[in-house]
Amino acid sequence: MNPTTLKLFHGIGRYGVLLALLALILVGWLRYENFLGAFNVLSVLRYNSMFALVALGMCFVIITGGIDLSVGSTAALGSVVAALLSPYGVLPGLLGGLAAGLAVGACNALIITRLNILPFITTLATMLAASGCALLLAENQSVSVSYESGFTELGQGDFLGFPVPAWIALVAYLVGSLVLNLTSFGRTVLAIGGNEDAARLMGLPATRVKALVYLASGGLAGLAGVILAAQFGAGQPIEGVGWELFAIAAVVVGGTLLTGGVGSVGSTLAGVLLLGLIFNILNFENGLGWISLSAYWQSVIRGAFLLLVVAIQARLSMRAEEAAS
Amino acid sequence: MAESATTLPPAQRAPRFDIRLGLTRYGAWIALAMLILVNLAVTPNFATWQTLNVNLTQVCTIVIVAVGMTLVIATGGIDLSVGALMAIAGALAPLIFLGKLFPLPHPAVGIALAFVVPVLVAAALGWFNGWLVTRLRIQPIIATLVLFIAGRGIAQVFTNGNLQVFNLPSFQFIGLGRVFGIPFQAILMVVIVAAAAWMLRRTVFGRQILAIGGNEKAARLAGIPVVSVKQRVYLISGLLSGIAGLIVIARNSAADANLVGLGMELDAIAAVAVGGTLLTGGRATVIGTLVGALIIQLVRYTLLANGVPDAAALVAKAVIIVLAVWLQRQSHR
Amino acid sequence: MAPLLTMHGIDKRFAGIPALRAAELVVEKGEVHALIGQNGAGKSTMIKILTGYYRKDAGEISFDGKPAEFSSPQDAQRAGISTIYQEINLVPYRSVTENICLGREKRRFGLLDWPAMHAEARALLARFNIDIDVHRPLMAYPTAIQQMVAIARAIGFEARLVIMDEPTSSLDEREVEVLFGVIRQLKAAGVSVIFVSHKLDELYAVCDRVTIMRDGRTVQVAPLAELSRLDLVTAMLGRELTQVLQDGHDAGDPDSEARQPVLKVANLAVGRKVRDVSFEVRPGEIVGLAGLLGAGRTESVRAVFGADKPDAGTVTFAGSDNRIAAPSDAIRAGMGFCSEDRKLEGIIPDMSVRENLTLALMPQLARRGIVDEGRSQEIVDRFIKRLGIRCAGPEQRIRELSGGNQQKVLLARWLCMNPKLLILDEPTRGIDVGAKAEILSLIRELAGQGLGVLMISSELEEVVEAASRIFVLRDGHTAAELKGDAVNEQSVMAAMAHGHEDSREEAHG
Amino acid sequence: QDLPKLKQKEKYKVGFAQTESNNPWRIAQTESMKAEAAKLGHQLVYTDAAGSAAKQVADVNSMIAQGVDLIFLAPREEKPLIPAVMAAKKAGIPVVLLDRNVDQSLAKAGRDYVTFIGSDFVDEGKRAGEALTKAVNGNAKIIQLEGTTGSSPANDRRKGFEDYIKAHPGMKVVASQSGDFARDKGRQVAETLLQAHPDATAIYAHNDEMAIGAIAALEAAGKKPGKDVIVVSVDGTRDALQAIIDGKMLATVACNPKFGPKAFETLARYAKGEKIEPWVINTDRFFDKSNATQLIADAY
Ligand SMILES: Nc1ncnc2c1ncn2[C@@H]1O[C@H](COP(=O)(O)OP(=O)(O)OP(=O)(O)O)[C@@H](O)[C@H]1O
Ligand SMILES: Nc1ncnc2c1ncn2[C@@H]1O[C@H](COP(=O)(O)OP(=O)(O)OP(=O)(O)O)[C@@H](O)[C@H]1O
Ligand SMILES: [Mg+2]
Ligand SMILES: [Mg+2]
Repeated sequence: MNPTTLKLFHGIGRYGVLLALLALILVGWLRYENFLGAFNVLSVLRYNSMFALVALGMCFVIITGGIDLSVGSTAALGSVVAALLSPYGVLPGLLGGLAAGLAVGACNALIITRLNILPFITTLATMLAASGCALLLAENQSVSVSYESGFTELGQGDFLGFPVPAWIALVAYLVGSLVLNLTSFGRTVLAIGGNEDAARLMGLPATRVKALVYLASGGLAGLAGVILAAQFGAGQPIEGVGWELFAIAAVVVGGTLLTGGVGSVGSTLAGVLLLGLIFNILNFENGLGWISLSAYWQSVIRGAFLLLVVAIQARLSMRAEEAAS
Repeated sequence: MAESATTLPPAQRAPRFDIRLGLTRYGAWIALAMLILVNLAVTPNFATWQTLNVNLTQVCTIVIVAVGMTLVIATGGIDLSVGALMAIAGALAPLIFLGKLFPLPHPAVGIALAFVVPVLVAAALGWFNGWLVTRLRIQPIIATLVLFIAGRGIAQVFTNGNLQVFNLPSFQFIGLGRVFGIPFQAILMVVIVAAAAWMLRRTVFGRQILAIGGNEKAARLAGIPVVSVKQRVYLISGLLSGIAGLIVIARNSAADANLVGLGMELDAIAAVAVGGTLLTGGRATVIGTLVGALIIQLVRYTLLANGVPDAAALVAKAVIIVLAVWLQRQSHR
Repeated sequence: MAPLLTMHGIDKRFAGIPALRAAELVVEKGEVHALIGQNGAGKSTMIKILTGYYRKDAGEISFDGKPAEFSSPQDAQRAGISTIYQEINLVPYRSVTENICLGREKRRFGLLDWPAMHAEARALLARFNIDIDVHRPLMAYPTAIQQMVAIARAIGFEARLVIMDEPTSSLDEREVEVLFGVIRQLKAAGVSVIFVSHKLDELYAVCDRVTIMRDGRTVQVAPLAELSRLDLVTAMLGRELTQVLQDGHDAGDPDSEARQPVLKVANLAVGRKVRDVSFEVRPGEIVGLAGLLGAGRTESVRAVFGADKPDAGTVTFAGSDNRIAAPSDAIRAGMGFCSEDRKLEGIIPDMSVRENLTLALMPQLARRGIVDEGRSQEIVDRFIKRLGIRCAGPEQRIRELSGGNQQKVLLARWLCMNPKLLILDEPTRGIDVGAKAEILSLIRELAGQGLGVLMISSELEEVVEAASRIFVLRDGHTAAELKGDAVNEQSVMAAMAHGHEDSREEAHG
Repeated sequence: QDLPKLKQKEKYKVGFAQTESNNPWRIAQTESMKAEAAKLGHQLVYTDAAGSAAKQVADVNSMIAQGVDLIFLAPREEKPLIPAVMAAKKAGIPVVLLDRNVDQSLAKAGRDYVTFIGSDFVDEGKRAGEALTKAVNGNAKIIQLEGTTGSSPANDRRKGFEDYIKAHPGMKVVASQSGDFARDKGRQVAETLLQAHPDATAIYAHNDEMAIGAIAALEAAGKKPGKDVIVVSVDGTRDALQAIIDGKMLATVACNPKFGPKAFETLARYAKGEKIEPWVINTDRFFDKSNATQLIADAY
C-alpha cells in the first residue's frame, strides 16, 4: 500500500462502516413499522452484546496480526461453566465463566508463544478442545441456570432502562479503546502487528503482550459465555458455532487489516452492529409478506451484502490510494 | 574476477545429521508411523485390507480439497469456500443428469455434462474468489467468507433444500467404482496428489506460487504475473472442490446441498498445517498434505473404533493436531 | 580503567555452520569503536548475540565489569545497550513518534501523554536537523528518514553503549555528517559507540579503535590511526587486494556515444514526486542517476520498469515503444531491476539461493512450463563462483546469508538473464570493499559487452567512478546532464544543489 | 399473569420460528406450515435460526417487535428458549410450541404458552427399541449411530432406546458414536465401527439418513443389510420406506413433519376461546414391512 494513504484508508474504513450502518438503519426505519421501536432496538442490543464482546477480543488479536478461531466454543464452554456455578450466586457464575474463558486463552497464549505454532492452527485446535470440554462438562445437554440466585439478571436484566449485557459490552469497549490508544500496552499491540520482529528488536515485550492479547480474547469470550447463559437461562455446549467468523467479519468490516498493525475498537463495534442488523432486517423483511424469503435466500443475501460492504471499502481505499500518490 | 572469489574459504557444510532437522523433515511421517503402531496395538481388526480400504475411501475427499488448499495457502492466501463449492457442484450434478435443468437428448450426454458442468462451475466460482482477492484486493479470509456464507445458500436454492436421490452406476463410478479392486476415488486422489506435487516442484507455475507466498512484492519485481498466478490457484482450488463434491454425492447415491462438504474447510486446513506447509505461505508440500490428511483420518478412525466418546474425541483431536504441527516446527529458532 | 564491554571467545553455529569462532570484542568507555569485516564475517551476528537476540554457543560477555547474559533485546536495553540493527527494524504502519518512543512512553495519570511524546520525538529529530510531521506513519517517509528515526530512537534511550550496524548505508553525505556530529556528542558525554560500516572513509572520520573480523574470527584490534586503508583491507580480506583501491576511470564502452539509446525516457511524471524526468541510456554505457535523497530517482526507475504507473511521459525501450505495464513486460523486453530494499522487495526469504537466483530466468529455463534443473544448476554454480557468493551451497535459504551476499544473489538474478539494460538502485548498499570492487568491475565488464546500465547510488564517489554519463535529478526534475570531463564530484554536487540549466538544455538540444 | 388471548379475526399475521432447515424433515415441516397458511389466507412471518437457540430467541423478539398475532415456535432446545416464550407472553402474544417442548419446570402449557403440538422423541427411541428387540428375539449386538452430539433429539432418542433395552440383557450396545444426522458421516462412522466390531448384528440410527448411510456401509463391507445386520431408525422418509420394501431395513418410527393443519386448527380453536389441552398429540406412525408399500406415496 502506498505509504501516505494509510491514514486515509483507515479513515475511510471507519467512515465506510458508519455510513453503511446509518444507511441500513435508515432503510429499516423507512421500510418497517416498529423497527426503531424501543423493544426491537433493545433486544437487538441485548442479543448482539455477546458478539460485541467476542469481536472486541478478536479485534486486539487481529491487530497483532493473529487470529482466534476458538472464541465461539470458548463462549460455549464459558456458558456451561457459568450455568453450573450459577446456583452459588451471581459472582461465582460470572467468575467461573470468565475463568473458563481465560483458561482457553491461556492455552492459546502458551501454545502460540512457547511452542511457536501459528495462531490459526493453534486456535483451530483449541476450538475443538473447548467444544469437547463444554460437551463433557455439560454431559451433552444444555445446563439450566439457577433462576433463584439472580444470575439471569446478567443477561435478562435492565439497568437504567438499558440491557445489562449492553452495559457490559459498552464498558468493555470503553476500556478497550482506552487501552489501545492510551497505554503502552496498546501501542505495543499495534507495533507487534506492524512488524513483530522489529518490535522484539526494539526491546518491546512482544511475547508477553501477545500472550496477554490471547488471554484477553479468551476472557472476553468467556464473558460472552456468561451472558449467553444468563440471557437464555442455560449453558449451551453446542452454541457458538460460526461466532469466530462473525467476529472476524465484523472486525474487518470495521476497517481493521487482517495483516495487523492497524485497527480501531470503535469501528469494530460499528461492524458488529452492522452485521447484527442484517439478521434483524431480514426477519422484518419476511414480516412484510412481499416475499417470504427462505433461509437459503437469506444466506445468499447475507453473503452478497458482506461482499458489497467489503468491495465498496476496497474500492474507496484504492481510490484514496490513487488520489494520494 | 573469478580469482577474487576463491579468496573466500569454502563454507563448511554441516557434517553430522541434525536430529532437529530430521524431525522437521519427517515429523509428519513419524507421527503417522506412531499412529499406525498404536492402532496395531489397540484397535481390533486393524491389520486388514478392509481397514485400508475404509480409510482410503474416507480420506479421498479431504485430500483432494486439501491439495487445492495447499496451493492457495502457498501463495499466502486461504480458501474458506471449499465446502460450499462442494455443495454447489454436488447439487448441480443430479439436476443435470436427472434432466431437471434442461431436457437431455441422451442419458449419456447427461452423465458427461454432469461430470463437466459442476466442476466448471466450481472452478468459475474459485476464479471469482481469486478475482476478489487480486482485483478488489480483499483479504483472502474475507473474500472466501463471502462464498462460504452464500455458496451453500445458492446450492440450497437450486434444490430448494431437498435431498436429490438417484441410482446411476455410470455416474457413481467416480465414488463407488473400482479398478483392479482399488477404489477409483483413491486412484483419482493419487493422481491429483502426484500431479500437484510434481507441479509444485518442477514447473515454473509451482515456483511462482511459492515465490508469491514468500514475498509478493519481490515476486512481482522479478516479473512474476502475480495476479494471474493467484487467480489460477483459486480456480484450481474451486475445481478440486467440485470434484470432491461429485465424489461425495456419488458414494451416497444422494445429493444433500445442506450437508455436502460441511466443515470441509477446517479439515482441509488442518491437513495442510499438519502436513508441514507454512500457513503464512512460501513453503508448501503436497505430499505432506497427503500425510497430514492421513494422520487426521487415522486419528478419527482410531477414536471411533475404540469407542472414545465424541466429546472426548474432540479434545484428543486438538491435542494431536498441536503435537503434529509442533513436531514440524522444531527447526524454527 | 576496565573496559565497558568485553566479549571473549564467542562461538556461534547456525544449523551446524560456524558463523563465529572464538570471536573477541573489547570496547572501552567513551570510545567509538569500529567493527569491520567482509560480508558474512559475523559482525551482525556478534551484535545480535550481545543484545540477546541469538544465544551464543560458547564464550563470555561482561558489561560494565559484570558478567552479562541478556536473554532478550529488552534486557540489553534495560542494561543500557541501545542498538540500531542492520535492516531497519521499525514498525512501518505506526507514527514516527510511536517508533521513537515505543518502549519508554511518557505517561500522565498512568495513561500515555501524547503531546509530551510528540515533543520529545521532535526534539530528538531536531538534533539531526530533521523537521517532519511526527504524526504520520513511518512508512510515509523515505528510507533515509526512516534510518534517521531509527538512530534517533536509539540515542533517545539513556544508553551507555550505542551500537550502530551499518547506519549510513542508506544516508547521503550530508546526513552522514550530521550523524557524525551526534556520535561525537555521544562520545563527549562518555557514551561508547560500536560502529559498523563498509565505508572506510567514515571510519577514519569518527572512530578511535577498530576490530577487524574475518570468517567469524577476530583478526586484528588496533587504534585506527595506526592502520592505513590498505592495512584494513588486507586484514579484512586476508590478502592484498591492490586492484580494489586502484580506481580506474574507464567507464564502459568508448563507442557507445554513437549507438542508438536502448532506453529513452522523456518528460516522465509519476505520482507527486516525479514531475518531469528525462534521460537515456545507450548500449554499453553506464549511466548514473544522481540526486539528493527524495529527489525521485527510485520512483522514476520504478515507473520505467513498470512497477508503478506513470502519469505522463514516454518510455522507449529497445527502439520500440511497446507499453511496459508490468515488470513482467519489462523483463520480457530485456530489462532488469535491482531494487533498493532487498529485504522488502528483493529476496524471497524462505527460498534457496538457487531459487532466488533463477527466479526471473525461470520462464526461459523451462520447457513447456517444466523447469530444467540441470541448466538451472549449472547457471547457479557459475554465478556463485563468479560473484563469490558466500553460502553453504545453492540450497541454503537466502535469509541465512549475510546482507552483502544476499545483494550479490539479487545481482546475479538479473545478470543471468543477459539483459539489454540493467537498472541498479543502490546496488552496493551494505557490500564490503572487496565485493564492491568486484561488483563494479563486473558491471563494467558487462557494459563492455554491450549492456546498458542505469545506476542509482547515494555514494557520489561510486557513481562518478563508474558512470560515463550522469543525470542529476532535483525535486522531480532532470536538473542536469553531465558527461565527459564534467563527470566529477564537484560538478555533480553543484548540480544537485543548484541545478545546471545549461547542461540541461544541452541534453535536450 | 394469564395467558394472552387471541382475538377472532379473518386473517392473522402469524410467526413461525423454525430451528433450522438443513434436513428433509425440517423442510417438510416448513412447507406444511407455509402451505396451510397460504390455504387459509394467513400471513406467515417465517424465521430460521440456523441451528442456534440464541438466534431463535432473537428471531422471536423480532416477531414480537413486528406485532404478530401468534407465534408458532419449534424450539431448538428445551431450556434456552424459555426467555423467548416469556417475552412473547409479556408482550401479549400467545405461543404455540411445535415438535419439541420447553422445560416444564420453567414454563407450563396453559399458563405460559398455549400448548405443545408434537411427538415425543423419547418415545420414538423406545418404539425403535421395541421393534428391534422383537425382531432379534432379544439378542443383538447393536451399533448406535447418534445424532449431532448435544442436540436434544439425539439425547432423547438415545435415552428412549437405551432405557427400553435395559430390560433385555441380550441386547447390548457395542458401540455408539455420532453421525451428525448426515448420510455421508453416518456411512463413514458405520464403516469404521463395523471394522472394529465385525460381530455386530444390529444398527440403530437416530435418523433415516444415517441409516441409509449405514446400509451402504454394510453393503461395502460385504454384509447383507436386513439379514446379517438388522437396521432400525427414526423418521419415515421415502428412502427409508423404500429400504424397508427392499428388505434392507426392519422398520422406522415415523415422526410426522406435517404440522400445518394441526397447528392452524389449534389456532382457530384458541381464537374461539376453547380450552386447549396442554399436549396436542401429532400422531406418529410406525413403518415396517406390513405397511411400507401402501404408505410410501405419502412419505416426504
Ligand atoms: N539466521 C541465520 N541462519 C543461518 N546462518 C546465518 C544466520 N544469520 C547469519 N548467518 C550466517 O552467519 C555468517 C555471519 O553473518 P553476519 O550477518 O553476522 O555477517 P556480517 O558480518 O554482518 O555481514 P554483512 O556485512 O554482509 O552484514 C554468515 O555466513 C551468514 O550466512
Ligand atoms: N509505489 C511504491 N511502492 C513501494 N515503495 C515505494 C513506492 N514508491 C516509492 N517507494 C519508496 O518510497 C521511498 C521514497 O523514495 P525516496 O524519497 O528515497 O526517493 P529517491 O529519489 O528514490 O531517493 P533515494 O533513491 O535516494 O532513496 C523510496 O524508498 C521508495 O522505494
Ligand atoms: Mg551485517
Ligand atoms: Mg531511492
